[in-house]
Amino acid sequence: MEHTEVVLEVRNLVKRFEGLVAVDQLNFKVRKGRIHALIGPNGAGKTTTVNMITGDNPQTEGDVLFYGKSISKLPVYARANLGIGRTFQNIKLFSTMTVLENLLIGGQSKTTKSLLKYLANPRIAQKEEQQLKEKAEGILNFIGMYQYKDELVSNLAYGRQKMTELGRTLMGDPRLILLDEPAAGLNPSERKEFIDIIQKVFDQGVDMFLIEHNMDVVMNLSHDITVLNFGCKIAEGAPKEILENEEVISAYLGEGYRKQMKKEAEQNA
Amino acid sequence: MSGIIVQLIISGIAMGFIYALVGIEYTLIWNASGVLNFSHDKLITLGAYIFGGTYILGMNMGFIPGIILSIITVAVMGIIIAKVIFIPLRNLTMIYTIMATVMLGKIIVEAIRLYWGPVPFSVPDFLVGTVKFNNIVISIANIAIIITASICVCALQLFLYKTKPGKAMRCVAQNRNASQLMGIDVKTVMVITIIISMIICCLIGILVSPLLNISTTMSNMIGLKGFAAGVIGGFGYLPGAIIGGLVIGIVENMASMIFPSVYKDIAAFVLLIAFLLVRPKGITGKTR
Amino acid sequence: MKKRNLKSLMAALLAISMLAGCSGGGAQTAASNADTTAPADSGSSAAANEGESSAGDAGAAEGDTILIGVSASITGSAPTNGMRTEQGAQMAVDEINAAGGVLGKQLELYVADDGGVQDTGINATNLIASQGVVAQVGPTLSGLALAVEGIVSEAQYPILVGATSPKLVTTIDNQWLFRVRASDTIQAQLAAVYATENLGCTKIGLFTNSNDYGSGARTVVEEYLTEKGIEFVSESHNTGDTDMTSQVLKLKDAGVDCVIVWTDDAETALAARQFYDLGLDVPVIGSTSISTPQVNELCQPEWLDNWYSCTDFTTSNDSELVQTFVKAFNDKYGEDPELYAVTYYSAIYLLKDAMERAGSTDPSAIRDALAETDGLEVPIGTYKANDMREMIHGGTICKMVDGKAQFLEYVLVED
Amino acid sequence: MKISAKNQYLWIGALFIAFAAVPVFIHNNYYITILNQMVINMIVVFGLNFITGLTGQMNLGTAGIYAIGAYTSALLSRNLGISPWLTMMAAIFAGFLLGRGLGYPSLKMKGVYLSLTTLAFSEIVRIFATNLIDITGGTQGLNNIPRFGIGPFMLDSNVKYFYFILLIAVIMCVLSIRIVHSKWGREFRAVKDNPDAIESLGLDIKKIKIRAFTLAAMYGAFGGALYAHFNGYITSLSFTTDLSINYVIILMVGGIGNILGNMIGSIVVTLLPELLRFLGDYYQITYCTLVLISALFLPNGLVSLYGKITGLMKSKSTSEGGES
Repeated sequence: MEHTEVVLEVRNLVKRFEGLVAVDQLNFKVRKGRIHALIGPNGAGKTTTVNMITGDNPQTEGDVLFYGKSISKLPVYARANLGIGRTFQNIKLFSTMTVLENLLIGGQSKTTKSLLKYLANPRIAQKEEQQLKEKAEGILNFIGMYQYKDELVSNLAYGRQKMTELGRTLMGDPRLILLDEPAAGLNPSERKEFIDIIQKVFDQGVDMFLIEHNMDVVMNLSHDITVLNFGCKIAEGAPKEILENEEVISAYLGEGYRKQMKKEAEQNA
Repeated sequence: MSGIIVQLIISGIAMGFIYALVGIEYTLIWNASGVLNFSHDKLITLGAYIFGGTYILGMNMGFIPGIILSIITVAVMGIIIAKVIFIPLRNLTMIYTIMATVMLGKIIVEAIRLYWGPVPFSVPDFLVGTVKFNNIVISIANIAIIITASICVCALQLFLYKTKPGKAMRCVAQNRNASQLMGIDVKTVMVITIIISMIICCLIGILVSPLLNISTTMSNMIGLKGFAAGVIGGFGYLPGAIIGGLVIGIVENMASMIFPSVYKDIAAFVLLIAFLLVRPKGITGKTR
Repeated sequence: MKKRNLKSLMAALLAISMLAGCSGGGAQTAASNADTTAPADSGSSAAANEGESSAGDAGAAEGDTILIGVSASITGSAPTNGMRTEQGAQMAVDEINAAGGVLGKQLELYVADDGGVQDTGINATNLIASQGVVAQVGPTLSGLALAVEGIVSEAQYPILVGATSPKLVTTIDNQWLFRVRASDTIQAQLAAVYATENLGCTKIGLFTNSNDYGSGARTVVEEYLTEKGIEFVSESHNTGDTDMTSQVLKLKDAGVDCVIVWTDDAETALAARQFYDLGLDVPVIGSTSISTPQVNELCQPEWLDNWYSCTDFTTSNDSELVQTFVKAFNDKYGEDPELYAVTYYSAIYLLKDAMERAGSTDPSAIRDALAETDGLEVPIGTYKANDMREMIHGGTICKMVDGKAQFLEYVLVED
Repeated sequence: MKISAKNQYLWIGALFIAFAAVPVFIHNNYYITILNQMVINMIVVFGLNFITGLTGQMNLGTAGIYAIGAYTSALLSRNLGISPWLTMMAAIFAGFLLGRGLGYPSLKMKGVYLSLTTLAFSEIVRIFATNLIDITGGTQGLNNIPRFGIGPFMLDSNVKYFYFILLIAVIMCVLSIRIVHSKWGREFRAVKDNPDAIESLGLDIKKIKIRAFTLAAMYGAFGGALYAHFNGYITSLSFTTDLSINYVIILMVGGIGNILGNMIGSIVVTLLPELLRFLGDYYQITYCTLVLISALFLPNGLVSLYGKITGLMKSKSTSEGGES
């Protein structure tokens, strides 16, 4: 595994909440061309880690580097503008707007900033809006949501809403997407569709970092896995290695899981 | 000169306790229902009118029975106001809650004007007089306020931490939805909170009446400064309101030594903005 | 279910009011005029000339009544004033009507609430103007008087205001505006003269409200004292202040031997208590507030031991005119009259006098007659119009005895 | 339930035409003055709609902003003799600075802080306006504020002034509509809808809020300036918290976040107390009760009745019209 460039690196990341240590001295690297998963039991500090990377809830100590540059002092929107997109564990869409509008907002951070310029020259605005719309429609086609573009988000099924959120993230041309429990709440067919789309996006050259409970999804998608328990990293490596790791099994997967996986592996072999 | 400063600090503390009580009274409702009660100053006025206008001057009662009956009256009104205004409001966004409480306040004022008439009055011989230590003067009404405020805070803390309804109130303050899921009857808790808040309002109204007299506009300024006290002390944190109130009381009196006295009212508002800018969690650094 | 019904009922109610708002056409004018006129009169011809009032010939309603507008702060922050204004004016009208009216016609009031704020005040006066009144009394707040004076000069009928700001004569020269109370200039000067000459004070403390009333007086007193070379210290407070400790202490610390207090009712009572509590034990000359019964009610008598008052009016004035008025007012309303009641009571009599002298109810004739008023005796004093259409030129000095104003003397100020 | 964007503009246009027609039928100065007040209120509320309506941040400082606009224009034109055209621009600029300056501390935080800061700010402005008597005239006010003209055509009557500000209101309304429909309007609505998601999309939520607040302050200051020149007289008595609240009431009664609603709100709230005067002593309490009822039972304002009444709007009109 002679790996390419490091996309994201966290160094000695610590997060304390009023004396409680949620994440302790965490280190890992996300490499280009690899899907990296972060797993662990509930309360292990996974979402806390994502929030430190995005800046929603910055670290107490340590550093976050994106393509080698420290971003740990930057506000959330600046990190997003560098190319870090995310989805949320509980969907955070603009529920009073349509799917298309949600996507448009996702893309408009890169358009004209000056309101005055816009008011003075409506043509610029129209052109920009048109371009944005075309881009959004392209993405909607890509994720198979085109027919829903004028639906109100709140009228959509949960799976469609998750997809909309991913589409909105894609509008910002991210280089890395942080997926917080992408499969949670989806039924098996929706889950499969979602995994396919994620794979498709990855194939377009967007790196992925995901938190997931569903081990099928993790094993299907990821190339590297980091395991957290009580805020500490207990293991790291390829999916196979992780499955063998005693500590991971006792802390997270449980004996039954290993047996099942072995059986499956033998069958596949 | 130093005599003046001591007197100003003492007077500042005395006023500070009024702001503190106001701060506590609206913080309670805020915690329980997420409604910023903009009618609170009018509820204070209402308390004073019920006590002075109806029970003392209207029915010639003694002060103690008058106070007790006033408290009972506002408690009953509290149930009505809670059911009619606050419970329907709890799920609406802030603009509606603020506007509805503002309108409630205006309705109360108009009702007072129509029922008791527009002429201000006072309750004769109620908490009149002063206590003097050397040159330092403090009025008996102020002492009553300081004692009442202290009792209120202690009683509230005991209530909140030691009793079952109190614990429920704290839960609701933390997270209303979760409390509901845990089987706490949020509506009942809100009614209890509003009753307690109304009783405190009534007490404030009664106790400031010797200082400010009873009129429809008596509590406008203390109402606004009470908001500032709450924020400066740490929004939503009860003991913080006392500290916030005292800070405002003392700072505004000190400011009047330096700037023309007419600008002293600004002190509270400047402090409010300054705290939001520098230390939004307030002096105590705690929020609920 | 029940709630739903209520909801739709309320919605419908609002919808109706909205539609009323939207329709905008001429029908609405008629409807609302009819509505607004209804409670004030019974079958008057007031609405006769609706729609043309802005054209300038507002007055002279031909019929058997004469309509007079009243702008009073019935709601808002000074509701007492509004109530007294209405009572005083109404009493005068009742008396005049009982005695046969004016020029054989009955008087009638059209009362509009000015709310003590500018927009409502402007609307109130516009509304009055559109009713075809021959004259208007009020508003009392100087700010409102300044805001509406343009309206009456356009509508061309005389307005009699109890506002006292010097600005009403120094910054405008409105032929239609008459002032029926003594200017702050007169009253405040009286206070300053009394403090320095009668009480012989040498270092005077000034404690004034920052509103139009207090600040107007402050300017006058400061000018007078500077001119006479008498030392003074100025302190102010805002309307609605709840604590005056720092101002009182500053005055006390400066060693003043007399304080002139110029502020409104609530603040006067507060000042009286705090002066007493904090031991500021010097003679105090207060504005008219301190001699009013409602403020006396708010004070313990011992607070007012060394207080004087410069006022327009006191019930303790033993002139027959005043005592008759006091008794009549007491019989009618069960309370002693105070300043606003007497001001507008007198103002109505002034209008009656002017109409009788003019022999007509034409607004410009009334105005001319008003401007020629000379020596009309009314409870508030003697009306005599000067060039600036000010009617009162003196004031009463009272001393507070047992918490009640005691008439000392009436002083005429030459201006 | 909702009015489609196209229908909404038809109504807005119709309302403006109706406005323009009123003085043809009514010459009564009372109603003309109320019309002027309505249109000025409308302009202010178009602005307030950005921050409180679309962005969902409660601004209780409109009176302070309005006062600063009014005093800026009044003082510059009255004392320095500068043309009111320029001084009104100065008032708008003052509003701009104010929006930036005040927006920063208060919009850093969520929730009630903006309400409290703006309330405090408004009180501070009022206390200064009351006490800086040499400059502002205090409660005795500033009079002789000049009216102005367009070239040789003086706006010397209330009717002429009305047409002038109606024209301005139309311009402000068109600007509002354009902003609401632009990506900025979308951002404003997004902040109200789900503030947690904005930043992860690369948008600075603070900047969006400050922009909305600045727009509100500019409209508000402009309204204040128009008011000062309309009345020719201003006093610090006018700029109380009640005034700020009145604007929020207009916003709420009409329909939050909806431009047609703003217009209807201005009409109803300005006119209603006047229409209720026939109730005599009870008119204020009736008015307040009606507003309270509308807060409790008509949270989407009077515009939402349109949908309810017709009941036939099957259009899946999206929120494109700026409805929230």
